[in-house]
Amino acid sequence: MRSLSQLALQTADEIPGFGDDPWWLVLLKSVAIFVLLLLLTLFNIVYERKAVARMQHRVGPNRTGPWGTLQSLADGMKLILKETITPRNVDRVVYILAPVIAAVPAFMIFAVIPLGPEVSIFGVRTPLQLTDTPVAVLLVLAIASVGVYGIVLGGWSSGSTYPLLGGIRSTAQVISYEIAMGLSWVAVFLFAGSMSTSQIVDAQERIWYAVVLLPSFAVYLISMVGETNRAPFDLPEAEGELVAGFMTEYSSVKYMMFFLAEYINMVNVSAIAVTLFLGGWRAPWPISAIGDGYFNTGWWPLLWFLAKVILLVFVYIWLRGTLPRIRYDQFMRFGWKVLIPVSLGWILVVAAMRLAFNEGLERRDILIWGGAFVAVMLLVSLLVPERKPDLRGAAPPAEADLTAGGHPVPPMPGQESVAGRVQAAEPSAAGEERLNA
Amino acid sequence: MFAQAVEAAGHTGEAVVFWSTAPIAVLSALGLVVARKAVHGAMFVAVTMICLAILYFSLEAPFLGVVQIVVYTGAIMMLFLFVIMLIGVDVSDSRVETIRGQRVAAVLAGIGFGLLLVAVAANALVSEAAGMAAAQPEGNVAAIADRIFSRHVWVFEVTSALLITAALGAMVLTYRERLFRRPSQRELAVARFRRGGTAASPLPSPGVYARHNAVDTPALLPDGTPSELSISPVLVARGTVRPAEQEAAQIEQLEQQVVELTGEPLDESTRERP
Amino acid sequence: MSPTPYLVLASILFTIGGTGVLLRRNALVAFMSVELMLNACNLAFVAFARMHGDIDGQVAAFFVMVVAAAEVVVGLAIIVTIFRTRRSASVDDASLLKL
Amino acid sequence: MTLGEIGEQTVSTAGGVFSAAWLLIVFPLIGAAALLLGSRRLDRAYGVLGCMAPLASFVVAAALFVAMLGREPEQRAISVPLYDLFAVGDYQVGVGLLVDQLSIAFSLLITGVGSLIHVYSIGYMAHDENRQRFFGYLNLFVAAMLLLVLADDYLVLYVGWEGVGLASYLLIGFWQHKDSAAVAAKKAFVVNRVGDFGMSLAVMSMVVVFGTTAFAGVFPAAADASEGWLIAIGLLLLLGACGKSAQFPLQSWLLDAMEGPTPVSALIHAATMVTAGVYLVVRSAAIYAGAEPAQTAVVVVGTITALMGAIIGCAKDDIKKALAGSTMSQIGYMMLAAGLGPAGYAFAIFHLLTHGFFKAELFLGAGSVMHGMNDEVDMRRYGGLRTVMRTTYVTFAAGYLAIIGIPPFAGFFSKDSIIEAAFANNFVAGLGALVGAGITGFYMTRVMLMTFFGERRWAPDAHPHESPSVMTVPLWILAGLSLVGGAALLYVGGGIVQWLEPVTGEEHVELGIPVWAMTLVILAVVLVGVAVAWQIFGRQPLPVTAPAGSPVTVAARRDLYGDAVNEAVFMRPGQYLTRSLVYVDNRGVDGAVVGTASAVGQFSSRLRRWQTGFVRSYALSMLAGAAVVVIAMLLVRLP
Repeated sequence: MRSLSQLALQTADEIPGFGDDPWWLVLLKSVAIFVLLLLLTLFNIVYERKAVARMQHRVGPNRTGPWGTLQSLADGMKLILKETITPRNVDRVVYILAPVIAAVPAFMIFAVIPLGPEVSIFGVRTPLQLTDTPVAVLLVLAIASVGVYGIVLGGWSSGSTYPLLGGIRSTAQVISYEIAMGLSWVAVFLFAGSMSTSQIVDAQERIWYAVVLLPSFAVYLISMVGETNRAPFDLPEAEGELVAGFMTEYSSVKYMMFFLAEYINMVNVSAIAVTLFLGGWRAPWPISAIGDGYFNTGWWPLLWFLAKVILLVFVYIWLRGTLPRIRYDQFMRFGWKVLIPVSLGWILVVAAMRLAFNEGLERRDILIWGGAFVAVMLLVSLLVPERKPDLRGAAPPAEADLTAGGHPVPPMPGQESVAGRVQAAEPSAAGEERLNA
Repeated sequence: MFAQAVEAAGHTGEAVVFWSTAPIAVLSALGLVVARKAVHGAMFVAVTMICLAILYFSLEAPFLGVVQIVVYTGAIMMLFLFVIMLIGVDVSDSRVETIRGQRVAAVLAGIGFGLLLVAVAANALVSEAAGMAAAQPEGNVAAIADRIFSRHVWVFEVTSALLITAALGAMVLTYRERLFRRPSQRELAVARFRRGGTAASPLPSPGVYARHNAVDTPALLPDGTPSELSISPVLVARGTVRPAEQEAAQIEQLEQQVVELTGEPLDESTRERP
Repeated sequence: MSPTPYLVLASILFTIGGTGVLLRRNALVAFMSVELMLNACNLAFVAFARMHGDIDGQVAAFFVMVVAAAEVVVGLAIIVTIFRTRRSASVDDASLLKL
Repeated sequence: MTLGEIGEQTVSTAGGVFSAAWLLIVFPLIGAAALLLGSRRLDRAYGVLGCMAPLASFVVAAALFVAMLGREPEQRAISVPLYDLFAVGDYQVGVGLLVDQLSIAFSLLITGVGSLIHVYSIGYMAHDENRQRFFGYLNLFVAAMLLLVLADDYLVLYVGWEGVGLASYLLIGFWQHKDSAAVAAKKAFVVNRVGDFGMSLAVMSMVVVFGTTAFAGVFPAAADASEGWLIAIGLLLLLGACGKSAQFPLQSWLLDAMEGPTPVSALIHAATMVTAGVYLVVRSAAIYAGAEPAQTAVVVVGTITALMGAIIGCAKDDIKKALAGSTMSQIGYMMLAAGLGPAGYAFAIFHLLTHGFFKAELFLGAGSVMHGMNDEVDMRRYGGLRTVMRTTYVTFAAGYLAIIGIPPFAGFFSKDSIIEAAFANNFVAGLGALVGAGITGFYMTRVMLMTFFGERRWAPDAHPHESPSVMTVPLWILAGLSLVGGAALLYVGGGIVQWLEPVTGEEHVELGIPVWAMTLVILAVVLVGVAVAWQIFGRQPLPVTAPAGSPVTVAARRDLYGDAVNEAVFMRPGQYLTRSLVYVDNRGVDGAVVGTASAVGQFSSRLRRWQTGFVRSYALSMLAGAAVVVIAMLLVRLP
């Protein structure tokens, strides 16, 4: 007897070692992942509050449980028990569906994350991973893109201005940063020669991709923060501008599910970062050398994996405690005009390197030729004369009244708009009138 | 024996998947046609597409299945939602048909055409599926990549050119020329402080009376007059501002009700007189 | 499993999409119906691919997706532009080109 | 290798320096391209750039001439094939050059005199802001003219023929801001079209009759062709020649063409282009040999024009128009001579060359006078200039003596020869030529006296002065040529008659009286003309405004009613014709067309109802169409 999802996949080509689990093991793994994620969420909330408090020279929660560790549990209980408020002009079905859509995919992503190598569970040898496919990483992308629907629909169905704005922002944000994210993965695919998570982890046995593909890793780190709507990119729920963004009209359990989704997504993208760039469940270097890789076998890797994930979560907290929120247009500009072009250029370089390796070029030769190319480009750039605008004798641009007698027309070349200059000096004439009124 | 069992299991599995997803796909497709709101329609389409993705998996095309979700559900439908939200959330279609006879003709033509197609598809002499095993010995992804980058590489390049052209076209279409230079944040800040007065601080928030979310109600100043500054000028222009006096009157009414019910006069110190 | 059910499903979806185009005045909904039709075609492609044991069907579906993406980008831009100038997203309102 | 025969000699292929003959045309072409297409910055070097091309061509022509001298007289015709233009069936056109005695003489004249005029123009056009364009046009003209005379095929010749027409048009209208110049250019263009029409018909006829337009093919075949065709072709060629050379009845444009800058008048409308007609007739000697009536027509046209031009020249107060009349007259002489057949061809060319010298000299002198007199052209405003413009006076006088035919100046030899040949051939023609010579003496003396002698009738703001040396040096050279050119051409190395003999053939006709007696008669007639002029214009002061004059004078002032005749004979009937055609077009043709169109329109406005403008209706029809396709496919598949 096989589970339904595996039935769907069974005719497709498979990753060796997967798809042979007995049904009870699949069930066991699923439940374990679910519990793990819930626990991680509880932990992360306290972790974040404590860490941010330390950064701000406070103590943080310290009443509930030993050192306040049960604070998040108490908060969760409180949220569940709170009154459910449903505003009058919401789109009821979508309003209720949205948090579910947000939360469910968040749990699904962990299905393809390898938590460890093969272990023995009740006498059955099985990898510490629910399932894997040749397109596992793309599957992650697919599931994540479904999760966004929760945010967008939640924003729309609330029937209110701020949530809608939050929803729109989130749409644009996710679409934009998904591109950079996907591009940062391409380099990994090129090196690993696979899109299966377990095989990518295997391919990092010698060296982590975070080292080899540092630019990709950097792009991924940035875009993963954008993907999860976390500070400094938490624009869909920017408190200062949109109250609470798409969550403004939500309360009680539904609010909690959004909250849950956000924290699980944080863990998800961190886990992906660990899998794709930080060697997955492999022990970091000095430890991995001990005992001929003893710490890379058995249940040990689970420890390394969780440690790495929690480290990345700390990066999230750190960013939140350090950086102010970025302005929306700056955020979009950064994504489209910096991250994506950089990723594209870097993929070109990676592809060229891969090709060179495949063609059998020596690493030394590549370095020499690459260095020579860069040096030549630098020298050539010295030859190009620096162009300085010659301002001497240049007539000041003629001023033109753009709105004279009706429709505004754009200034001709060489003209400068009077209104534009006034605008620059007095940015908001209308606002001022409003103030004087 | 074992192979046959696997085969049979595969078939039943596929049939289960098909017969559980296909009705959902059809129903949500119908949902698109009948949905009143465009957002609902978009959601229905997204469901259909996810169903199709699952069917692709069972048709031994996992790459296409994932791409279906990423591209259609994740990008294209998201773009649709984005545009729907941009150009009017409340736009729900009126159901009155304006073209005479269009609805009847369309339904008739649709049913007729559909029956025809189904008849063709059902009666076509279709052989048993050959399966993809022979076509993708090194896996689905490798097979597709091999085909795209060898036999169809020209098509691939052309479609990439098409994509770039489309992106440029969309930018050109939606581009709005800026008549004036946009004031920078710094200039705005400088101008605000130079103007002096209360402008340096943020504008006051709208009035909140714990009765509704009330961006449309002006805040009351200590002397009881409503503050125009607390209301977005957009709302003023639309004429959807709730007058402050009315609020104040209602509050007084409430107070009186409270006094009548409880029989105790309100504590003067807690009262905010308008 | 025989490809016939898939083909029938594709036919039904295609027809529903076509009817949607005919019935709905909202340009966006009509557009989504077109996407539905494209998807139905893709399903047929993939089903045929497995029927013949040839990957070309999947490649064709892949290209259809790419072209659909390009089409959506331009189409939505046009809808947005029309909406900006005419405050309407109804396809019936764009009937001024006739004499 | 022989390529056929032209005239009485065989043609050999190019070799040595001759294979570079195409450089002759290419140099001015490059110059024109550089000046016309190049940037305005070239304007600084306009003189050098403009003069380099014709000078280079002159060097090439001189080299070719020297090389030709080194060959046997029967071996001097050299064909320089360049490339095959096109081939349609049996009809082939190759672009090639024919370098023989005739074309080399022309080339030397064009490039030599052309160079001098280019140099002169440096000074004359120094203050014109469009001088770069001017020199570009001049170079273009030189290139086209050289192509005309060097072509070895009537079709290629026609290209040059149209090219010089274009250059002439552009240069006449060079000062297009002046209405008169624009109109004159247009007139020259239109009148030339009439001539060109004849020319093109002639070329087409050749294709029909001979199957080729190459000289090497046409000339040998002409001997065997039917006389009717030859007469037709000869007359058509004559029509072309009349247009280009301003011969009766297509003479009217030349007088107006004086609106162009004076160097243009000197180069194009005196020395070179207007003689193209003469060249054409001489070159087509083989055709005229078999077409007696056509030859007679040439003589008639030449005689009439010689007299008409002379009479018109007598009445004009505009110095350039007087000289233009003279040009008409002198070209009439050439045509007359060319019409005499082999007996006159060499003399026609001889006179053409000497005329090129002294008429260029006269025009340039006139230009020099105008240059000193604020562009005043009215001779009644001149007078007494011989003291202030000595160089111009002396050189002009040389040209004057040459044109009226005083020995030993150039015109004496050439004109004498023509008149003698004319008398020997036909008494009437001879008499006309003789009378013409007398009138020439009259009007040239008039020009001379009115300009350089008598009291000063200058305009108040006129300050005549001598021109700069860049203008006077060409004047001196041309004056020298006017002095010695005739004798040199006639006697040095056997003379031009012998030189041209292989091309034109030779025929000696005996005059009834001794040659010296004829010469004396001619001289006497000329001197009578001079004396009459002296009597009228030298003895008494001239009124500044022209007197009314006799009917003959009035007629002459009006170009002998050439324009009126043109209008009555050609323009009015033409107008009636076009009007009736317009009527037919409007009512008949358009009626049918419009009727059809409106029928279609009505039909389509019915069809238009299908066009609702609703996308969804269209989509519905598309779905219906798709259904039809499915049904059709089902039906086809059914057994």
